[in-house]
Parts: sequence; structure tokens; C-alpha cells
Amino acid sequence: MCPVISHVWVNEEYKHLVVEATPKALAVKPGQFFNLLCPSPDEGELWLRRPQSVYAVDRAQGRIEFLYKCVGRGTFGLARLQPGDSLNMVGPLGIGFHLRPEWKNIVVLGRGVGLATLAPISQVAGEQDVGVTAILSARSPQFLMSGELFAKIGAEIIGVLDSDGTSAVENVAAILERLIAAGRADAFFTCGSNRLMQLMKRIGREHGIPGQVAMEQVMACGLGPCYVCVRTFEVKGEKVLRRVCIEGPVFDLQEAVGW
Amino acid sequence: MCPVISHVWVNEEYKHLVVEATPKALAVKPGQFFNLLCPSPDEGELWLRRPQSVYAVDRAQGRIEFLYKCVGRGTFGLARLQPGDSLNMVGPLGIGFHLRPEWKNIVVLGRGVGLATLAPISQVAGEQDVGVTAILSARSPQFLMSGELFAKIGAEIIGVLDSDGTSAVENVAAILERLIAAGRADAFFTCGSNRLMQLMKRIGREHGIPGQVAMEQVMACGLGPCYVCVRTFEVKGEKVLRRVCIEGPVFDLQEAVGW
Amino acid sequence: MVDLSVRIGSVRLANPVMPASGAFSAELSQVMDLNRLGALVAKTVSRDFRAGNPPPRVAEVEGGMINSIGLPTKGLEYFLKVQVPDYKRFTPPLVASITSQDPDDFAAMAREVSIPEVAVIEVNISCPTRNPGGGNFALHEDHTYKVMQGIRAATDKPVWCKLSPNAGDVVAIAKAAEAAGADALVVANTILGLKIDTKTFRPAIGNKLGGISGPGIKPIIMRMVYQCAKAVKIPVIGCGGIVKVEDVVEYMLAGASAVMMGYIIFRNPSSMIAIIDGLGEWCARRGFARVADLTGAMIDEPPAETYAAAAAPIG
Amino acid sequence: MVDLSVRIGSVRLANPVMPASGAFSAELSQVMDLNRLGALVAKTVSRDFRAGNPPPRVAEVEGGMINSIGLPTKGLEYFLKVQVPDYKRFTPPLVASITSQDPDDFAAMAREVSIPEVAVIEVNISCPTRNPGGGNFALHEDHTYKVMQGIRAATDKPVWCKLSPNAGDVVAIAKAAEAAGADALVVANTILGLKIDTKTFRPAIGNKLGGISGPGIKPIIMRMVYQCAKAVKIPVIGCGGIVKVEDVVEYMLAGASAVMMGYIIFRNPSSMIAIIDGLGEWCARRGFARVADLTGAMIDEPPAETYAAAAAPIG
Ligand SMILES: Cc1cc2nc3c(=O)[nH]c(=O)nc-3n(C[C@H](O)[C@H](O)[C@H](O)COP(=O)(O)OP(=O)(O)OC[C@H]3O[C@@H](n4cnc5c(N)ncnc54)[C@H](O)[C@@H]3O)c2cc1C
Ligand SMILES: Cc1cc2nc3c(=O)[nH]c(=O)nc-3n(C[C@H](O)[C@H](O)[C@H](O)COP(=O)(O)OP(=O)(O)OC[C@H]3O[C@@H](n4cnc5c(N)ncnc54)[C@H](O)[C@@H]3O)c2cc1C
Ligand SMILES: Cc1cc2nc3c(=O)[nH]c(=O)nc-3n(C[C@H](O)[C@H](O)[C@H](O)COP(=O)(O)O)c2cc1C
Ligand SMILES: Cc1cc2nc3c(=O)[nH]c(=O)nc-3n(C[C@H](O)[C@H](O)[C@H](O)COP(=O)(O)O)c2cc1C
Ligand code: FES
Ligand code: FES
Repeated sequence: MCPVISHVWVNEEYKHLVVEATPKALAVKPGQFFNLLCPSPDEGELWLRRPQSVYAVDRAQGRIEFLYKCVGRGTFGLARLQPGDSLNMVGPLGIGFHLRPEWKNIVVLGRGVGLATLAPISQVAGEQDVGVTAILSARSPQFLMSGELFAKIGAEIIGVLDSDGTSAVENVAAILERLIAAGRADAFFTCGSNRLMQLMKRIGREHGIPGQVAMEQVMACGLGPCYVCVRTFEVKGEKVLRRVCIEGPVFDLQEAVGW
Repeated sequence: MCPVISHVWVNEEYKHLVVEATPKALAVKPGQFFNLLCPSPDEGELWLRRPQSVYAVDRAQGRIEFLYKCVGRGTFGLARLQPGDSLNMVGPLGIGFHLRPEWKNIVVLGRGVGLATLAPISQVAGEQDVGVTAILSARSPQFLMSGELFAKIGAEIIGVLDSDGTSAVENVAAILERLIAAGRADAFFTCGSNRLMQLMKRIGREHGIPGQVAMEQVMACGLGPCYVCVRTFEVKGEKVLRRVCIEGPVFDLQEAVGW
Repeated sequence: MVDLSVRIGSVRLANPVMPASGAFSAELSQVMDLNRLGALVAKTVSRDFRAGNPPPRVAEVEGGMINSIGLPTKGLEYFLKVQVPDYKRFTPPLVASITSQDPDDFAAMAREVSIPEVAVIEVNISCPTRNPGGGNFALHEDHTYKVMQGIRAATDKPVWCKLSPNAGDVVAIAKAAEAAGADALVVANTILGLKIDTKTFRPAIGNKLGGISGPGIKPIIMRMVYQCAKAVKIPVIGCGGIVKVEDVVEYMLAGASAVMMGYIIFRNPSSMIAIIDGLGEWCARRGFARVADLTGAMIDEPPAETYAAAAAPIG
Repeated sequence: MVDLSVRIGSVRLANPVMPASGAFSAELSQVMDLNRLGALVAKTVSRDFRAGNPPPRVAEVEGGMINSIGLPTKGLEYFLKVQVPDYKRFTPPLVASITSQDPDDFAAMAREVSIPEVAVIEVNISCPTRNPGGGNFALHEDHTYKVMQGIRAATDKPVWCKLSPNAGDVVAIAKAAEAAGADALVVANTILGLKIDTKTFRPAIGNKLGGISGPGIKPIIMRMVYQCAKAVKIPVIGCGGIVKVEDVVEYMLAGASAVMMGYIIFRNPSSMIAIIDGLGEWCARRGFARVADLTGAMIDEPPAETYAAAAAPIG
């Protein structure tokens, strides 16, 4: 049970949750997630846990942060937690992102809360003096969260928006091409948008740039046994099913088929 | 929804609840009850309401009081209500006690929380200058609740206890015979103990003294349709079933068969 | 203005919300305006007086409640002489619910309740604590067909056949009822269950086994309503665990033309009225001019992957 | 010290608490000490690779969850070569769960899994989304008898037959399984259900219909365990909606010799261990030296009226 330190709305749809965590939980790696027992938002019971990946870790203060979007009973229930309440979380779970020593510059491309999932790996990259370009896509400026978090780690930030059309695939494609030309893209990381994942996969394939994608699927156990959380992947021309909770949530971008 | 004014333990098993009530609720008559939607004491939901008769009414302040014993999920859930919370109650329900003009002195005989149910009729009797003798039976002194309440209304109080043996049927019988001899028993009222009800029924029959008993049964709707709350009665030698919620909870003592 | 009316064969209901038999009586006028209801559904009666089962008659279980009332009744004559006139103080169509353990008597009762004041006859062939041969005919298609055929021959009133969720092949029973001439199906009665008190080691209710009702059975009855509505041409009335507007919508999407509710009356006596109001608002909000258009409107395709992936927070 | 061990025919379990097939794998050693469990129950395997059903594969319903995984499997060979050795890192007896849509293949599979490492064969003849003729044999006594007889002839291992709660007459199925030589019955698999998303009008899960599990089905499965335990001489294993110690006790009072749990593993992965500990404490508190003494210990009498009248607060 992790005590809630703070819990605030960052805009009308997203909430930022900070909890005090155990050493075991603090060992969470970028891209890993916790399976949260959310309080019920209504009279009825809430029956299943909800997975949430970690947005930031503050080992000094022993805290873990989540950034999540309220979409249904679980997340609206979660949003009810008050500082002082405690949160029952199972984890850290799953296989996260990894960095290869030879990568000097990486590009993270996220949309919406997908940014939350990409923040920790960007931070680690920054700490290892790997250059990070963060392309942040959103409906409109107020959904461009965690810009400052990426800034803090010295990432170059490129915001693209639906509101001014800059988030269009062609434009993002051009940005990626430019980064590749400039030698600023040794590896790709993405989360939160199928459209952008397909784009990055295509460009990555064309230029032979390795990539990783964090995927999602409805879960039950979060631990491997139940096979609820499968997604389709293509390995050497052959379709295979993998469990997001234990074989992921981070997968090879070129093997991902998307949804 | 009635706001909770106060809610305190009167001993380790009984709790005293005071709520602010609507005019409709304040019209409750002695012996009537409310069907309460108790909060759940645990993770699971609580599915049925729980009936509780009214212990006291303060029309001046617009308040209704309950005195109840914690025996299971519903009452332990109810016990969680804090002042300021609000209570969802359906009622007033059922047929209560009645007083006939020719009755100058009545005897109320109650045990445990049965006293709660007898308090309002005793109060009304007091207000109408009807002499009230209240025989209060309990395990031990700390369960002799609402003595002061009966005192307030000028009732003569006779406490009988298991701890000193005075609650034995023979002793209570003797007390009743004495009251009858003294012309202090024009009518009997009882609640809360099958043993004492049988006793009062027998003595009432022998002396031709009219009596009323408040009965209980597990309920669902509390309003008449479901026939969950039946008890057996004997009317002119013939057994009949009656619904405690709408044909009671107060019944003719001589027709009651008990449990 | 949303049109909330629905047709169950020849019967028009002002709205699809009805009480379930056994959870309703005119006494509920204490807590709600009965004239708002789609129909008035009486407690099941049998020909002669029945005391019913020993108390306690209900207990709480996970997901709702278990009951074994045992169909207490003052008998058919009392129903016709006393209760029917009492119901006629109110305007919605009166649905009389009858049962018997003998097919011939069942048919005779159907004939006797076919009076002008009664708009519909609901036949309860699905009391969960009775046996297939006697009272719980809905466990077998042949029993169902036989008893329904007799009833059909005995009356011209619309006959609604209340099925049992304890049948293994509820679709076969539904087809048998339709073939025998039922005008509509009520899906369904309670599911047979058991609760044991771990303090006393005894069954929680007097009859030991009882029928389970309430939200916990909804996803099971939903499936049966869907299966039956696909298999028969007559209207299906959904009944099981409805406590809110979305539950009514869900049953109608699955193929129900109307619904009945019991448990929620115990939990919140006046909620049927709130649900009727809420159903109108829901239709208006979702752009449905007629609630009847919801019947069978489920889109019979898997959730688009993009939906499962709504989990992927598309900012 | 309470003796928590139980016997299921020739098999001795250190305690009556087992995971349910499909909710368990050796991967759970991440969160609990698997050596504490009464047995290890593997996910059902079929002979060849199966991808299973399209996601989403679960959704929440009143009382628990609905799932249609579709029995994905890497196949029998992978199970024997990779999974069995993996399970043998742990000490409790290994229960292999097999299924097939063809009786002969089913028997052949039973023969092939009859290796020393496998202590028990659970036969899953009750997958709720399959049809009676193929895979969901447990809907009919004749199908059940035929497939079980073939399996019995093919192996000397203890065979546990997992029944379906969707059968109309579960007692008849139980007797058929016993007659065909089953060593124990697992009661039961999931109950077929449907959930429709009222936002999208689509089924909530990819397969449309799915199996319901969790607390909401407990009172229904409790009744089936009670009926089956009365009707057969072989042990019955209760499975459905167990989330706490009292649920285990309740199933044993109804006649279960042991229990399995699935849903609660999803809700609280390590709770099986807590339940095992709590069961010992419960027995000690209630003065039971052997948990096995709880089996069938229900007092088959109505609650004494005095009990219903415990409501009458006897000071
Ligand atoms: C590994 C992983 C990491 C995630 N990280 C984040 C994050 O950092 N921030 C964030 O906002 N969201 C994240 N999600 C998504 C989050 O889990 C879902 O938004 C949440 O579970 C929805 O639950 P709900 O009850 O609010 O919505 P529901 O009403 O249950 O459903 C709304 C939508 O969410 C989907 N959903 C329901 N349950 C789950 C589940 N257990 N897993 C995935 N999808 C589900 C439903 O299919 C539906 O499309 C992550 C999901 C996964 C699998
Ligand atoms: C008309 C009436 C007036 C009552 N007045 C009072 C009162 O003033 N003070 C008081 O302490 N108690 C009163 N009771 C009893 C009270 O309703 C029960 O103690 C309470 O419902 C128990 O609920 P529970 O969930 O705590 O216990 P449970 O765990 O549900 O059951 C404990 C015992 O209470 C019985 N019980 C459960 N539900 C009901 C129910 N709905 N009605 C009656 N018995 C039930 C059970 O059969 C069991 O014997 C009254 C009952 C009735 C019918
Ligand atoms: C206390 C009680 C009494 C019932 N009596 C009857 C009855 O007399 N006739 C009948 O057809 N169904 C009867 N039922 C079943 C209900 O009509 C309904 O089919 C069932 O409760 C499922 O609906 P629900 O979940 O909304 O309660 C009864 C149910 C309950 C809970
Ligand atoms: C996700 C999931 C997968 C399941 N897979 C299987 C399976 O492969 N084989 C089987 O016999 N039962 C399977 N079941 C049924 C369970 O074993 C169990 O019978 C059922 O869930 C009831 O128990 P519970 O309420 O404790 O979950 C599965 C259940 C769930 C929820
Ligand atoms: S959620 Fe159970 S295997 Fe992934
Ligand atoms: S509780 Fe329903 S009739 Fe009395």
C-alpha cells in the first residue's frame, strides 16, 4: 500500500499522481508498469486492476509518479484518491525500454499520455548524455504535457498540434527525415498513437533505424498466466501473439503490427 | 436523505443515531419503522435495506432517533455513519402501537433493544397522563438503556437483570401479577424477547388484559409486495401468516404465536 | 420529445419499464405514481391458498439476493374479487401472473383470469424451487409445449411465458413456447442458488435452495435474452438485475422489447420512475426519437481494435 | 496445529486451496510462494497451437468479469517439453488440464500427458464458448459419458472432470462422469454471458459471448456443488467466485473436498496464500482439528426461527 503524496489535474482530462513507494517499486525501469487497484467511482465494485506505466521516479525522495487520462470507471475511480489515502499497486511489471551504448542520439515520438510512458527513458538517456529529441503530439497546447519535464533533461522539444495542423503525418514524417539527415536519430521510441507508430515503423524500416514501441491492451492478471492482454506481432513474415503484460509492454517497433 | 446529527455508542453493542428528518418522516407514530439503506462495512456491496424502529422523535428540533444493536453487516455498516453523512431512509412504515381512551395505566415490558421500540408509545402515554410502568429487562446494568428516557416521561421503572437473576420469568410474572392487582395494568405492550412475550400473553389471557407486541422478521421490500417478512399468527384457532412490514410490526398480543 | 412507447404484440405499453412479478403490488402506490409504469404486473397466484415457505425467506448474496418465498397466495378467487378491482384504480395495463403444478388446472386458471380487467396473462412456469414435472415446466421443451398449448387453447388474451434461466437449452424452450402460441417471452425468472451461513452451518434461508436475483445475474440473463430474441419472432421481455437506465438500454440492444425489474424495487422503491425519466433523457441525448428503435440494435461486430485501444490515450 | 491436508481420491493435497486452470502459471512465482499451494493447475492445452480469440478478451460485469480467451495454447508438445519441466521446479502435485473437440483425440491426449511428472489430469469438457458436440461435452450426459469413458480407458492417472454450469441438469452430467470413471469432479467452469457496451452498442469482448467468473456466480455454483456432492460418491472440487476464507468454508460445508480459484488471482495475486493461512486460523478458532471435517458439514435444517429472530435483539 503506497501513500498518496499529491494528486492534481494537469488539464480537464489528465491527472498527475505522486505516491510514496517501496524500494521494490522504486526499482521500476523505464517503460515498466504497475497494476493498480483503483477505488470504485460509483456504488458498484471495481473488479479488475488497471495498468499504468510510470511517468517519473524520484529515488531521492522515494516517490513514483503517474500521469493518466480519465477514460472510464477505473481511471475515474483512481482520480478520487486524496493525498493521505493509500494505493494498492502490483509491480513493477513487464519489460521496459532499453538503450544500446552505441546510440548517441535518440528520437522519442509520443502523443497524449503516451508521453508519460516515454518520459523515464528520455530521462535515463539524458543522464547518460545521449541526445534526446522529443516530438510531442497533442490535440492542442493544453494537452502538450510534460514539456518542462523533457526540457529539464535537456531534450530538444518539438511540439506538433492538431490545432495548427503541424501534427499531420506528412509534417511529422518530414521532421523525422530531417533528424535522420542530421544524424540525430540512432534509435526510435514511440507510444500512444497507432498512426505515429506506423509512421515511425515505416521510416525506421526505410533507414534501418532500430525502434521500440510501448503498447497497451486490456489486462486481467498483469502477470502472464491469463493470456488476456495479447497483441499481434509479425516475426519473419509470420504472425505471432504476445502478451503485453509480460512479453511487453515494450516491443520491437518493426515487429509490431499495431491496431 | 437525512443528515446525521450525532451517532454514539451507548455500550459495546448498541449505538444511538440521531438524524435530521423531513416533515413526512417526523409524522412517524410509535412502533412504526424506517427501512434504512446502510453503508457497506466491507469491500462488497450491501444489497438490502435494514428495518429499524424509531426510538424517539424530537419534533421541535425536527429530529428522529434510532437505538440499534450491531449484529451483522447491515448494522455494522450503519455504525460507520459519521455526523454530517446522510442516511437514505424509506418510511415511516407499518402499523404502530395504539392507545385506547379507557386505558388509564399501561405496562411496557421490553428487553434489550426492544426497549427502543417501546419508548415512543410510553412517551405518548405519558403526555396523555396515562400511567406507565416500564419493566426493563437486560443481561446486566450496562444494557439497561434508556432508563432515563423512561424516567423523563414519569414512568415507574422496574429494572430486571440476568446478572442478579431478577429477570427470571417467575419474578417478572410476579411483578406483572402485582401490577394487575394494584389496577396498574389496563393494557400490555412488549417487544424484544420471545420468552417475555409468551409470559405477557399468558398472563394477559388469564386476566383478560389487552396487549400489543412489536415483532420482527427479515425483510426485503418493507412495503407489502414481496411477502418476505411473514410470521405466523393464530386467529380464532386458525393459523394465518401476516406481513410484519405492513400488517405489523405491531400485532395483537393474543394472536401472536412468537418464534 | 422521445416516444417511449413499445408494443408487445397486440399490447401497447406507454414505456418499456414494468415491475417484475412478486416484487410489486398496489401497495407500492405509497412510494410512487403507479400510473407512470409501462404495466402493472401482479404477484403470481395459484388456484388455492398457499402459505409459502418458512422464514427467513431472503438473504443477501454476492451480486444480490437469494429468496424462497414459496409462492404464497390467497388464491385465484381472492385475486379476482379483491386484488383486480384494487389494481383497476390505476391506468396501466394489468398483467396477471398465474401458476399451477398441473397443466389442465393451469389452462383452467388461464380461462378464469381472462376477464376484461386483465390485459395480459403471464404464465409462471419457472418457479426455481419446483420440479420439472410440476410448476417448473420451463426446464423441458416438451413440458413447456404441453402446458402452453393448453393455456393457448383456453384463452384469447395475450399470453406471456416466463422462462427459467435454469434450463440448459433456453433457446429450445423459447421455441417450444412460441410454437405453442405464446405471444411473448419473459426472460427470465431467478437462478437457483444456495447460501450457507458459515457461523451456524445452516442454509441462510428456510427453504435451503432459493432463487437468485439482482445485478449479479444480469450478464447471464442478458445472454439468454440475446439468444432467445435471435431464435424467436415473438417479443422478448428482459428481466434480471436491472438497476439503472443503462441496464434497460443494454437489454434492449440485446433484443428485448421491454423489461421488468424486481430487486431494485427493494433497494430503492421509487427507482422505476427515475429509470423511466432517465431512459427518455438517454434517448434524447443519443438521438433516438423512439425507444423501440433500441430493440436488437446491438452492432454484432467485435469492438473495433481502436476501441480496445482507447486504452491507448489518444491525447 | 490444524491439519489442512485433504484427499482427492488417491491424491493427497497439503491444503484444499488450488488455482483454477487459466488463471495460473509458474510465472506467478513472481508474487507468491507456489510451494504453499495445494496443487499446481496448468492452463488447458489442446494438441495443436491455437491463437485464441480477438481482444479485448475480458471486461468487467456486475459480480466479476466476462472473458473469452478462446483457449490459446502453444500445443501439447510445448506443454510436455517446456512447461512441465518448468512446473517441476515446485513441489505441489501438478494438475495438467487438457481439452479437445474430438473424443478420440481427447483420449489420445490423456495418454500422452500420463507422464510421471503429471499427478492428475483435469479434463476441460466445459469451455462455455464451444458447442455440445465439440469441446463443451459437459452440456449433455451422453457426450460426457462417451468422452470420459475414452479418457478413462487411456490412462491410469487420476482424472478430474471439469463440469459446466451451463448444463440444465448438472447432476445427470455428474453421474455420467462418475459412471464413466472420473476420480473427481470440478464444479465448475464459467457461466456463459453477454455484455454490451452502451456507448458503442458493440459486445464488450471480442468473442461477443464469454464466460462469467467472480463472486457473482458463487451462490449458483455453490448450489451445483451441493447437488453434485449429494449425487455422487467421488470427491467434488468447488470452483467459482472464491475470494475469502469464508468462501472456502462455505463450499466445503456444501460438500466440496477442495477448491479452486481464478478471479481473485487477478484482483489480488498473492491472496491464495493469505486464504490458506486464514483457513488454518479459522479452523483453529472454530475448533476443527482437520479442515477435511468441514466437507459436507452443512446442517441440513432451516435456520432455527430463533435465528431469524436474532433480529429481535435479545439484549
Ligand atoms: C502497460 C500499460 C500502460 C499504460 N499506461 C498508461 C498511462 O501511463 N497513462 C494512461 O492514461 N493510461 C495508461 N494505460 C491505459 C490504461 O490502463 C487504461 O486507460 C485504463 O485501464 C482504462 O480503464 P478504465 O476503467 O478507466 O476504462 P474502461 O471503461 O475500463 O475502458 C476504457 C477503455 O480502456 C480500455 N481498458 C480497460 N481496461 C484496460 C486495461 N486493464 N488495460 C488497458 N486498457 C484497458 C478499454 O478497453 C476501453 O477501451 C496503460 C495501459 C497498459 C496496458
Ligand atoms: C420492524 C422492525 C424493527 C426493528 N427495530 C430495530 C431496532 O429498533 N433496533 C435494532 O437493533 N434492531 C431492530 N430490528 C432488527 C434489525 O432490523 C436487524 O437487527 C438488522 O436488520 C440486522 O441486519 P444485519 O445486516 O446487521 O444482520 P445480518 O447479518 O443481516 O443478520 C443478523 C440477524 O439479523 C436478521 N436480519 C437480517 N436482515 C433483517 C431484516 N431486514 N429485518 C429483520 N431481521 C433481519 C438475520 O436474519 C440475522 O438473524 C428491527 C427489525 C424489524 C423488522
Ligand atoms: C422476493 C421475490 C419474489 C418473487 N416472486 C415471483 C413470483 O411470484 N412470480 C414470478 O414469476 N417471479 C417472481 N420472482 C422473480 C422476479 O419476478 C424476477 O424474475 C427476478 O427477481 C429477476 O429480476 P430482478 O433481478 O430484477 O429481481 C420473485 C423474485 C423475488 C426476489
Ligand atoms: C481468463 C480466464 C481464463 C480461463 N481459462 C480456463 C482454462 O483454460 N481452462 C479451464 O478449465 N477453465 C478456465 N477458466 C475458468 C476458471 O478455471 C474457473 O473455472 C472460473 O473462472 C470460475 O472460478 P473463479 O470465479 O474463481 O474465477 C478461465 C477463467 C478465466 C477468468
Ligand atoms: S494480463 Fe494476464 S497474461 Fe497479460
Ligand atoms: S418485506 Fe416485503 S412484504 Fe414485508
